[in-house]
Amino acid sequence: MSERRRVTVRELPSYAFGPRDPMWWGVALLMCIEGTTIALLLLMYFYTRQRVDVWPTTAPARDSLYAGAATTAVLLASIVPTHLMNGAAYRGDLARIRRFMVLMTALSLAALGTRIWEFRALPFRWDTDAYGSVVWGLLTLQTTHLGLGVIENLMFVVLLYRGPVEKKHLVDVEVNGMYWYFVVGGWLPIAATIYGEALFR
Amino acid sequence: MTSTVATESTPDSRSEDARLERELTDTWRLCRGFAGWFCETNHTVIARRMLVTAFVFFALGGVEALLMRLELARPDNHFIGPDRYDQLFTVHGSTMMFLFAVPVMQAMGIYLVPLMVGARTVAFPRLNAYAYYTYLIGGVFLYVSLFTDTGPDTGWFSYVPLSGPQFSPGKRVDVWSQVVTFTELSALSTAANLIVTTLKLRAPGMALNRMPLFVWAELVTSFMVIFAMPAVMLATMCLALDRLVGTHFFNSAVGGDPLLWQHLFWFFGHPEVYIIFLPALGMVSSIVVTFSRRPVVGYLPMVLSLVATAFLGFGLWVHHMFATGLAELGQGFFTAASIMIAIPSGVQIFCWIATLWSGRLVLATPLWFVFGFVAIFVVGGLSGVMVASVPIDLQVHDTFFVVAHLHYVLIGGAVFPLLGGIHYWFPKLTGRMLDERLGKAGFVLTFTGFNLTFFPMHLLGLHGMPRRIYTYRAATGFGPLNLLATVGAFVLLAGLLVVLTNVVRALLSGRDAGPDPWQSDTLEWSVASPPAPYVYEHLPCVAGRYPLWEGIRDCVVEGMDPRQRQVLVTAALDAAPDHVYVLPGPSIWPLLSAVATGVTFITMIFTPWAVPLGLALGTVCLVGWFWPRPPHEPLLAEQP
Amino acid sequence: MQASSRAAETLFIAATLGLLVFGCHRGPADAEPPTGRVVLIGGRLAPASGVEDGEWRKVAKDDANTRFSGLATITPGNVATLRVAWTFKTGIARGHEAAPLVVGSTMYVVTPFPNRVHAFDLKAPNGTPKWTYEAHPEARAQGVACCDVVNRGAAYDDGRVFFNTLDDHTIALDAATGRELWNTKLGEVARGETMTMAPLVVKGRVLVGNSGGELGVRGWLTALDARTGEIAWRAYSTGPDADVLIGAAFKPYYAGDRGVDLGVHSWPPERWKIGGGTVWGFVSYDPELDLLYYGTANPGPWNNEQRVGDNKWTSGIFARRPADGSAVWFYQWSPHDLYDYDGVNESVLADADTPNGPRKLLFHADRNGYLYVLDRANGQVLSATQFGHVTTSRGVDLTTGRLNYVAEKQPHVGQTVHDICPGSPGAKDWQPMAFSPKTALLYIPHNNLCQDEEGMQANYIAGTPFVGEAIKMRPGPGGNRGVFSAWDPLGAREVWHIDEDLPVWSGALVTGSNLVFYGTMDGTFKAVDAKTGALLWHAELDSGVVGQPITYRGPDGKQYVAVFSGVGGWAGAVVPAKLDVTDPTAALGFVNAMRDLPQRTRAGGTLYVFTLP
Amino acid sequence: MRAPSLLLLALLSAAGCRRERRSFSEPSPLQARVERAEPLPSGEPLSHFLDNAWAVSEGARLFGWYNCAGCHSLGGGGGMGPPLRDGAWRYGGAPADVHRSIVEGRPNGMPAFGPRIPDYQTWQLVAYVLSLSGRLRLDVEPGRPEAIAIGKPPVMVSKKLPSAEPLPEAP
Repeated sequence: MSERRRVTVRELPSYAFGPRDPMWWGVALLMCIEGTTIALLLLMYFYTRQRVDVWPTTAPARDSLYAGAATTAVLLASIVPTHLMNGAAYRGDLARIRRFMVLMTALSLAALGTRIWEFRALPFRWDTDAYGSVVWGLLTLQTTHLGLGVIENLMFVVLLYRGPVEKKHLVDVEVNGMYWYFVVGGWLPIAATIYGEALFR
Repeated sequence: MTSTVATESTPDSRSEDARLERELTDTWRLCRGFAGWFCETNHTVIARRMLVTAFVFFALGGVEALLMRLELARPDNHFIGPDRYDQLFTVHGSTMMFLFAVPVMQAMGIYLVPLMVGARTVAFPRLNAYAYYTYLIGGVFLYVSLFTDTGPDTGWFSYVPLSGPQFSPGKRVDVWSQVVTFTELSALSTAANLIVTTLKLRAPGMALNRMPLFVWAELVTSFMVIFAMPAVMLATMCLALDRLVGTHFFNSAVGGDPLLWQHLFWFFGHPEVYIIFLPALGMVSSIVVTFSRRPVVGYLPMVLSLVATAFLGFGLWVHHMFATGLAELGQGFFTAASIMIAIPSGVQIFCWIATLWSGRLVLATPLWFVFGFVAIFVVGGLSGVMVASVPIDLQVHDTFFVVAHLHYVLIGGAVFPLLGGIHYWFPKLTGRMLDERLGKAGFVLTFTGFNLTFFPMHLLGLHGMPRRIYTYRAATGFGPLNLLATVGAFVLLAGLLVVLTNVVRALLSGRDAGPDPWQSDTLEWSVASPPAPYVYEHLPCVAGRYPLWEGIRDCVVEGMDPRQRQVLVTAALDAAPDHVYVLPGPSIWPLLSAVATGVTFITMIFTPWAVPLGLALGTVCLVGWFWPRPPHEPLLAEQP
Repeated sequence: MQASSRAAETLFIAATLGLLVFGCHRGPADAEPPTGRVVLIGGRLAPASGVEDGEWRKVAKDDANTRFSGLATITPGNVATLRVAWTFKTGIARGHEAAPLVVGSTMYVVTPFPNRVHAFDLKAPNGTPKWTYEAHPEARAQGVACCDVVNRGAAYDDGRVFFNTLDDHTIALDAATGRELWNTKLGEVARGETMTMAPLVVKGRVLVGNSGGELGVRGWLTALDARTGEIAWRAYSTGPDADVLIGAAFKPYYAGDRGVDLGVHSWPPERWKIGGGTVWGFVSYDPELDLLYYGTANPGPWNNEQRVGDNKWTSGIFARRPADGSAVWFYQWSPHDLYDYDGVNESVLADADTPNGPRKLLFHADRNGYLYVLDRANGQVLSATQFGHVTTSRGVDLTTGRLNYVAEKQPHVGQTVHDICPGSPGAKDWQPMAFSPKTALLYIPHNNLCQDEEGMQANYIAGTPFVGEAIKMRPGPGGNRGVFSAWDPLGAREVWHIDEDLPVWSGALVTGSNLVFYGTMDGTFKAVDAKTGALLWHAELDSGVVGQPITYRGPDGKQYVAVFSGVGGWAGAVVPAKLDVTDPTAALGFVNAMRDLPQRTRAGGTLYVFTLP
Repeated sequence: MRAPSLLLLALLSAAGCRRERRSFSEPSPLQARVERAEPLPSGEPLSHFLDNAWAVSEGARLFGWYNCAGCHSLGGGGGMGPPLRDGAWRYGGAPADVHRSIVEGRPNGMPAFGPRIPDYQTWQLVAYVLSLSGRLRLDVEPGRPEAIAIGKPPVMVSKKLPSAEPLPEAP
């Protein structure tokens, strides 16, 4: 062996937030995939729309609008604890992380509840016509995202209280927060499309 | 950054290295025993399994093709019959596209990308294993259904309404749509894995502009997968819903549109061609550089061409739909885009020619396959320009001309480079050398057989022979050319058998290869053949595009703990060391999760109860997969 | 208001005109036909025939089809106390669409399949049965009746009761004893023919027609000798002129209806033989002009692409001589009918004094959504005004007489056309309207239905349906499926209307005291003010009402109102036939619009007779 | 890994294999027997139609083609004829009863189609008619048609194929 250049990494940290973290990239790519799916399904909505004379064929009833507004409100509200939780994660403040994670989980469960209300309030079924299919499709897709988020949140609640909480879990908490932003962000265009259409018809 | 770059003299570090090797071997040890077989997450092992699986499916697809050729060998032939023939061509197409071409290219990526960028493994080894098992389950499911007469029979793109609930009764198309969903899930997971591996696990110093072209190709391909595959997953989901719960996405009678299926399918389907083709271009670049013994001419144009192809690839799906009666303006736009894609392809071809021209050629078998690729691909490209023109497309749509064209593009554009790549990387994969004489004989036979099989199809198509017919009348005059094609198919088979013989012989008694038999330029040739589970004893750091030609061994990373499965995370652009990350070890959960996915998807065909079942299984798997197990890493200070 | 001098009547009409200009609920402003129409402002209307006798001898009361009775004992003032006098259960739980007849002191009713005839002695208390006649029709006829196994009533003439059975027999009974006098078989159940219409007797001829336009039946009107039951003549609605009884006397008003053998040439080869044009509506008769008027039903199959051409003489109206059946004129409401717009709806005959002199008019509310005013002497269309929501056509060209179809709404095989309004049952189906000469208004029970429709290949198999359209009906704009409206035919204006949730599938009745009676499918029988539409009285019956109300003076001098309850017919079949509401295309698509009906009413069959206490 | 998953999938799919067999225009081996309208013995030959998705979908096509849909409606909801998707059978809901109804006709207006329809098509029709009320296995039932009609009945009346009791005749 002769002369070697050496890159020493002994003192590097064992975790990092944001785009420095591979898991952040993984979830970002998942968001790309799911975001593309939402975008395509919305395109399907508008594609189908321009082929049908009367649209919506069965307008979502007033109840649907209330339910949709409730879901939107709950989801938007859940952004606040998520944001605060991320802040606590950067500082490594476990107590605050726990508190906000519980709050956020409660809100996500509430959103799941209003979502069930939404489904029940729809005055048409998925097999009524193409409009019904695409609206149910959009809602179901978002419910899948929502459900995945709820399961993750619940897992984190258990982990945070049961321990052992490792330092790298701070990053996982942050990435989970980012996914939750996506759940909320993905819902907004869907809500605007489904209910806005009925509202401003 | 806390890392320091220093040049210092090293004392005798032999014993130090031995201890390091011992500890690394211990930490990265492969699982043992029967159970260990199911837990393994090492990327070389998974990639090898994926390669073998893909080639098994290639062989099965080939057998189906031969059966079809036998059926068509002479007019009024009835030895397979319409029902089986429909299943054969559908399963053949689906196998080749979904179970062979995409997975095999990704397997090469999974195997080579970490090696090439100087990483110990991929970013998410468990996800990698999960992707493999999902793919395997999907593929096996397709073949079980074929052998039980439940094979899909509506063509590999399963146009509605033919594939819809009314005209495709039973479960055949459901099988198809679920198989596609399986393989897309696998492809998406692998693509995400490859992207993160490429962007975050590169050796220090390997900035983006120093990445090997093959890595670039896999990176671009993976991004295409991320944005293209959701379309087909959505499409097959909608098809499944239409068939199983009576939605109306594609039912024109109540507002749906069958053309929507074609839009969604080809929005994936056309990029799919490039998803198959771009990694092949990466392989060609690797081979051309190595056997020209010089840096590639036009690295930047090459990279830009890859990226441009990816973007353009999304803009021409409609040229598969010229016969559906679209607006004139749209036709013009997509014709222009289709012709434009010839530009980046042309740039790459000229760069290779320039590299070869100015290099010192070593005429090894891999290079022969590259020459074959160029010849065939040019023919395929020319017929592609022909069908990009609407009037010609309308004339030859759904004829054997299209069959000829797509096989020239796909076999010429992907299989020949792949075979070249296999010949090139075989020493790295196995530690053995392939026989050059057999290799060249294999090339000559496959090249001849391929052209004998598919060139006559151009003429058949121009004479009006439609695709997807199980027989034809003698009076059509299609007989002689079809017979020629069938003979050619057997010559092609002979060629592939020679390649297989070569592989088997090499595995049994091949010459020992050593780390770098070809005197190549990229990092994978700096490690043992086949690589150890931990791949690199010392992680490398690089200072140029051709590290092995530029003296890689002069720079190493130090300070990694060999007693943990540590990987070095670097910055996405300039690959500066950022942090050290501990990967989870082997686990049974990827397999269990894949089985849960499989059970859910397959049960879904038969009952909607699969949804709650899948939810329950999925939750269990998620918890099992991510639940932290000792030994724990540094704990957060304030614990309950 | 009561009948008085001519001056008062004129005054009232002027008042009504004023009312509609200023006070109508829903002016048909979008209904302006593109070409000018003849509006007989200031005209005076009188029914073409009829003198009040307190009886109800014909299903429509008179040959002019007015359903107007001059009886005025029950008034808007006392109608609120109307009570059930007696009821009679037929024991048949199918659609009861018939009108009872009252001749002297006897009431005659004919039931749906199995087509029993009951005679009630009105002098005895509470409708004591006098005799009952069992027709014993073939059971298999039920399977080819397109729209429930209904019968729309009997006819009386000269001591005889005439009626049709579902299995194509016309039967004459002795009115006093119920003895069968003759029984003539007129059609073949095996070919899909049935008979549901109420006969009309004119000058010793019993006029009957067949049903089965949904089964590729060739339609006809047949005249039978009232004494012997022998066929005097038969006029087909399709085929060569000799079959259609078109001869030298035939002078249609519009050029498009003139020519040789149009009943053959306006069809694809041989298609006229299975081309429909059945005759199952009400026949009118004008004794002064000596002309019969009746509509022909839809051409078959419904799928219009399988019968290129005008498909004469379907979906139109014939004027014929009762003596030999020879056609005098013809007008086609819906040439090359696209939507099962049968032309069979009744024609009300009335005369008008106009500034240009007296006109002999004919009012017809067609399924295609237009209310036509024709000159009944020559078949000229004087006006055609939308009375319901119409998307399938844009008015009638009064120079050629042709309906202007909307091309985008034309059904094609394998393609769904949305928002076809009115739907196949039309803006108004068979349910007959009434005309009061006192108010000069038509009282129209009608539908507000739209549909989505997809064409499919129809195959002809004798005795099975020959339709070729898949249909899903929906409520029209507003969500109400039915309307009851008062219409001024001369002003071509709606005067008032009542939105009904369900299609108004019963007939209408108007009396000399300006009361209008009609029933709804959920079983409510209503009396409204003829001038304002205000609801004055209603009764809940045991089943939905699809029958034709009548009124008569009993032997005791009191005024009675009688009507059948018994939901059914095309619109109501979902209840008695227990059709499956989860299949929107059931009952040719009608079920999709009537999913709630089984919850709203139940099957039954009861004759209700009401009177004041 | 491959062996157990193969086994699992083979098991799953083996159940479906017979249901997918398609015979493009073949005469039925049962033809001679049932042209005399004898009730079929239950068992294997019947399942050739009732357990075969292709046969059921052929039945759906024939249901429109032979004008069954004209009376019983495209979705089997009824119209001129009684509904077929409500699980109530006037003349018995066993396959042989339905077959007899088609071949011989029934007194209240069901024509006799025996002379018009080849026997194997009659059995395909029987299979489709039974599927309308959800009496066939889910995996052989036809999906929704490419039309404005709807496909599956909302209720599963009975999964098995008993010889359903004839209902008392309507008065």
